[in-house]
Amino acid sequence: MKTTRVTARLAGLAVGLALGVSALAVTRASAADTPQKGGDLIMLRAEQLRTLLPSQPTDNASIWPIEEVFNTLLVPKQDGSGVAPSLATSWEQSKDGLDWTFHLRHGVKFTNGQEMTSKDVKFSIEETSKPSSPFAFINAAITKVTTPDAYTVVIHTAKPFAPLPADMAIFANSIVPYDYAGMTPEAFSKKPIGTGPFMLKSWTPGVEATFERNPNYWDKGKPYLDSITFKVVADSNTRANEVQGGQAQIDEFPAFSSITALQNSGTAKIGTYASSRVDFLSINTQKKPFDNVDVRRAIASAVDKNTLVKVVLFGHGKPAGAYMSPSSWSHDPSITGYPYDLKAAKAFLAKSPVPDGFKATITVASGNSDQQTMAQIIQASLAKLGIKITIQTLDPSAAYDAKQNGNYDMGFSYDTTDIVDPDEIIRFTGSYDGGSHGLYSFYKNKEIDSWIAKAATLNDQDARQKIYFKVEKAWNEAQPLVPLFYTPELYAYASNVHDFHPFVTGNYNLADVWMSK
Amino acid sequence: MNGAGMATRKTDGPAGAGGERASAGQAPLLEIDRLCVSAHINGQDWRALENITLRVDRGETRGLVGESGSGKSLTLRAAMGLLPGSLSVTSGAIRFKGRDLLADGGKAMAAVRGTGIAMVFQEPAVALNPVMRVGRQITDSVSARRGWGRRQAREFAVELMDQVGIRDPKRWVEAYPHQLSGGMRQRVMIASAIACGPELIFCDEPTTALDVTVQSQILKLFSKLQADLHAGFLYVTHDLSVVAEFCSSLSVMYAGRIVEQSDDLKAMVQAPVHPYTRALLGAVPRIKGPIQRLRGLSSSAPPLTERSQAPTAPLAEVSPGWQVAPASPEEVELFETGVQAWEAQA
Amino acid sequence: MTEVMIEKKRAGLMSRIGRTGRRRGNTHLLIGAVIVGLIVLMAICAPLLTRYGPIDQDFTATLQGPSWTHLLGTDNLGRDLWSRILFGARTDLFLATVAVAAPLVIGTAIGALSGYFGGWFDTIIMRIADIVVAFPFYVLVISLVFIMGNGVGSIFAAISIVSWVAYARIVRAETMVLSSTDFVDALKVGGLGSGRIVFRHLVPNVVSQAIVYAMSDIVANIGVIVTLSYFGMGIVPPTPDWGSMMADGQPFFAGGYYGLMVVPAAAVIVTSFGLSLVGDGLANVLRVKR
Amino acid sequence: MLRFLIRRLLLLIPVVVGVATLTFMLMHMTPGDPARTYLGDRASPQALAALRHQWGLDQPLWRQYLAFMGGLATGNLGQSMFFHDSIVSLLAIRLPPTLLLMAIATLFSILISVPLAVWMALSRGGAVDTAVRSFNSVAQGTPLFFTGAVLIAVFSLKLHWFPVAGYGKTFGEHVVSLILPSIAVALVIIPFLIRGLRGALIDALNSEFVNFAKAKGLSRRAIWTHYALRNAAIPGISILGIQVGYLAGGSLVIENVFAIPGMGTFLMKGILNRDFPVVQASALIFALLVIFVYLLTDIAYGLFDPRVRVK
Repeated sequence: MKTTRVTARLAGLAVGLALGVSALAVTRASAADTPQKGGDLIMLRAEQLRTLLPSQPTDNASIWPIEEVFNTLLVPKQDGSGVAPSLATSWEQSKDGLDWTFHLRHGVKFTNGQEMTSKDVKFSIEETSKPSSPFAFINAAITKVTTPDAYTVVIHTAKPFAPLPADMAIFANSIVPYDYAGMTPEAFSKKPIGTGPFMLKSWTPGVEATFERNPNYWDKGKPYLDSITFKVVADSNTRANEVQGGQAQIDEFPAFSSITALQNSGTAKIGTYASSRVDFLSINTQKKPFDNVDVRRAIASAVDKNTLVKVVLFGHGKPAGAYMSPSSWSHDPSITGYPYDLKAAKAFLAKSPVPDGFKATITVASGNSDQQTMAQIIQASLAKLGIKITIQTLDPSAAYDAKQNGNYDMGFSYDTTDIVDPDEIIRFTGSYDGGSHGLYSFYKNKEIDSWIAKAATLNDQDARQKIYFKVEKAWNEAQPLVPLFYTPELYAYASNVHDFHPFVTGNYNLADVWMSK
Repeated sequence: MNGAGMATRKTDGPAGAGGERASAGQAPLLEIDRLCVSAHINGQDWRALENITLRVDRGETRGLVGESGSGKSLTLRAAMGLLPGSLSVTSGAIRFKGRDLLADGGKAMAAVRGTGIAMVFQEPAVALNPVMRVGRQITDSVSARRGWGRRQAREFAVELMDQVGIRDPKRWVEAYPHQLSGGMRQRVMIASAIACGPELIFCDEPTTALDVTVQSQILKLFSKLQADLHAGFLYVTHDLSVVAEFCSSLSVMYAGRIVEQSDDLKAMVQAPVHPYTRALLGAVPRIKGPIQRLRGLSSSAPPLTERSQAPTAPLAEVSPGWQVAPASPEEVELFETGVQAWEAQA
Repeated sequence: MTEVMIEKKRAGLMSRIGRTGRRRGNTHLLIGAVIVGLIVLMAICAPLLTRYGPIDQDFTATLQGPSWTHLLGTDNLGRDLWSRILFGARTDLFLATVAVAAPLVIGTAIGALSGYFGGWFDTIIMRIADIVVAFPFYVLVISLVFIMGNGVGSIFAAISIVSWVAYARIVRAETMVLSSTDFVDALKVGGLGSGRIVFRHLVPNVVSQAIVYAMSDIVANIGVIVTLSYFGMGIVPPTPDWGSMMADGQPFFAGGYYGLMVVPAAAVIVTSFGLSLVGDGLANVLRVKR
Repeated sequence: MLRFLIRRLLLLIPVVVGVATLTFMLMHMTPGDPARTYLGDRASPQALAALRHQWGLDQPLWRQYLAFMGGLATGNLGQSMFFHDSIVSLLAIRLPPTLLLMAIATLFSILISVPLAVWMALSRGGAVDTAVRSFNSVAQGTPLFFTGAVLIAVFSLKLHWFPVAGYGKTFGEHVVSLILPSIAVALVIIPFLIRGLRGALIDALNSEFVNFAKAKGLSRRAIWTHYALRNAAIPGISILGIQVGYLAGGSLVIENVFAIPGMGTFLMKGILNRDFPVVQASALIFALLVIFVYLLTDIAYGLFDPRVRVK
């Protein structure tokens, strides 16, 4: 999910069925070890937990703890290929495709003892659909939610809407007690009542938050851990040291440079997991000369993606071609983007209105050493084309503001998905009015926008895939964004942590995690 | 107040200007014997004091005069072991009641300070600890030595302050040095010096920093103490009128040496032998007696680093207790003609 | 007041016999001057001392340790650390020194005037000084970085806005001491205008203390530049500067690549060592209490 | 004494108003919209508008300023945008670590500087004197986060004497976790303090009143404690005051490196998130901290130096 991070997080290789990926071992405890109960897991992160009200946050630092306190009707499969039952045991779509019916699990209790029924589900979905909630767009297709009986919920959509089940697995549609069990949303966000594996024990804003095991969690026997604590540690060195020193178990955000040291430290291990993340060099197509496609193609041909992977990611990544991540079925493997070829770049530039180059800036977030490094590499190679780049460093929120309002030339951005269905990202990254104006490229293409809208209405995945491939080819031609590389989710964790497998959408599922003594 | 009789010690000899010479058998109160001090500047040793020899007996007040830079203050500081880091005693002895203070690495010196020898400094403004109440500064040494409590020490301080002429001492005993006038500060210092009942008191130009009226009051105080304590005084000054009024014997110093000294001040003043002494005494305006042309000295002593390092002849005995350094022709010419040269300019 | 003058006279008196302090002060000045001189020299003829440009990237040789081809090794972009230190010296020393000049001049002037005139002028100046000192430096710097864009300009402005206060305070104290002496009264009686008195007579007497402080201020400025780079508000890449080299190297420290941070840190330490020796030596020569 | 205190507190008001106004102005001038930063790209315009209204950002600037200053006067520092908590309760969490850090660092500085300065004054020009002086020059130039990184690498990772970072739960853990950061911070203060104390001690030892004390036959120990140290304390206190004042601002780096939830990181987060109430409150707290330290210094100055007290 797009976040403002002080230091950018670039993870290793994505496990993608279609790509036959390189041999980065996925470390996993041998199946023979049986999970043991007990243990307090401490997780380090760069950003602080802001709120525990599911309909409020947009930042990962708040989303992931919410996913441990609440449940959703469905959950994404671990490899991102679809959704699985959670609070809803089964679901089906009506013949005319306009109604989705969900059958709820029986005997699920909230932490205040109240039983979870369809009334709570209706309230939760309607709460997130309110315009004031930042994730209202996810439920935009929903017209009405009805509760025929205590354990059945029917969701009506204006047009057939294939991604609905995936949307029911998103944290924003977590199930909260009806009317927040009588509390105000503000109070509820500080003392949440959910059905999830953990309950809030103590929370020092901006410092740390501790969640203890929910004794009567509906998935009997889980969670194994006694408690989990999320601690804020801004400095990446300090996080690496704490995990190495045994003071914490998981570093959510290890710097690439510390990977080799952590791996041979003996006390910590590096886990790489499938991720939907794709990093781009956004180009502001509104401004001259970037409105010209040849200029953009010249820039794309002058970006040496292999060097970026080697120098910035220390090899933990793969150069990007298509806009969609290999972890999604909408990824078109045949697209490989513009190869690094300065002669071709010069040729493109010759055809453009500025054949002998021009001046431009790359906007970078301060404190983000990876962005600084990439900017300097691109600066050096563009200089060979006569394109003189100055690096403009702004603090994260100012850099973000500049990209939002389009007063920048080029900048770095990335995007991850929150649902397994590609619809969310494609609309967000590709279409003009998808929230980030085509990931800040302000690239308008009516044709692409219409394809995206049409694909959302089809039920057949192959048909949708054909359309998405057409969309990606169009983007590749126009290059409003230069895709840089695909990176896996990367975590450093202590060797006594087992079965820690974050999903493609980022959910931790700490209910399955256990610690050996 | 037990044993506080210090202030009015019994004297074992008649007080008097001339002072009675100690009999040969008993060691003198203070005997400085051929004391040499040198300064280490930029890697070289320069002689600051050369063969200083003088004696002070109980009840005697010896004046030590000379221009600034003649080494008179230095002699006092050497005798008290207060030489700054760059200066050191190279030879000679300082015997207090027969015991050489330099011999055993400063232990004797430490034992003697305060109870044996006391010292009053020139500038009361900087010689008192600015952050300590005056009462406490007067008695901190003696009360530590005699294990007195705060209250007892305070009473003794008030008594001493009264004795040195500070009006309403109760009001000032808790005051800080900067709250007192120059004269009062000097009296505090004197009170502090005599607190431990010393037998010998060094005075390093104690009145120079004060204005004339206060100066005479302090001198009266010294005379009173001289009578009461029957202590020996070594009084450094460049003010010859003070010498005349207060001292019984005199030593004259020039360029780090004693050029002339006598146990009988009057005799020496009437007929000084050494040309420098004559020039020095001649430079004093007489109020009484016939009007004489003022005689001045053209040049003061050369700075330390320009003095010749050749050893000078020892003092010769003019008469018992009266020694004079033989003056070289150049010195005679310098001190005699110096006067004409000055007149010619005027 | 007279106490101080007597103390000086007495010190004068004793000093005729010479104090050891002055000679040792010179050796401090000498060693310091040699170190700083050497660094300045290396910075000036940097191109002669190295084959590589400070921003030449070589991706075949990233994160190498010290070797004959790269004396101090290379950074994550394969740039030669030895050349970046040399050219970095130019940026940092120039900025740190220039960023002392303005506050020294402004601070001394304000300090002298407020020390001499006192009254409401002095109170206002001192209240402004309180606000400037109390104000968290980083809020100021970050805002300046936005208004003027980051890089040398905003750093220079930020440092100048804050550090004139120290000079003003030092000079004000010394001026107040002097302006109550007969020496200043004599000037007034002599009919001189207050402007001439302050700037022609008072300032030369009090400026030595400020100059000595300036030495340690240069050291402090280098520290500020380094810290600003740590928070990403320092010199604009790719211009080499010790601060950003250290900030870029910091994430690699836990990764075992110590050189990236240790090399620039050593450069900063050695330069500060030289500068503070010069400061000490200067203090002795100018006979100023540090 | 009371009159002196009241006068100083009254002088406080213009400074507080000055700092508050300056922070308000600077924060509102810098680009970056807190609502957008908080809600991210996905937020709909209505969501942004709702949040801006909730935070009162849609009001004209001068009214926001009046509201802020009004709140200041009544002690209501408002709500943090990002932490969903009242500033006062947040400060209750964030202020103690910084105060404790400053206290321990000041204690370390005194415990290390005084004996060293005495030893150096005694053995003037000797090996110890030169060694510590060169150490001072080096320590003064060493950047804080480099010292921090080295201290962690040696004492936490290799020797396991101290936790790598963090602040712990109980008071005991607080103190233990603050020892390394305090040493790092103390290393900035010590050079200045030692140089000041050493100079003052040497001046005192060469002074006339120490000569007079020796002449009175006072013991060496009495001379050192009541004459030399008492007088050297005066410049010592003013140097300590100034350095601890800088420390208040400088704790930012160390809190970041050692992950201490103090005012430094709180202010920095506030700035990065454009959380105006947090920035304005923290800036004020820092200002008050610095002024409080200067006030303490002046009071201590008065205690030690009677000449000042009388004024």
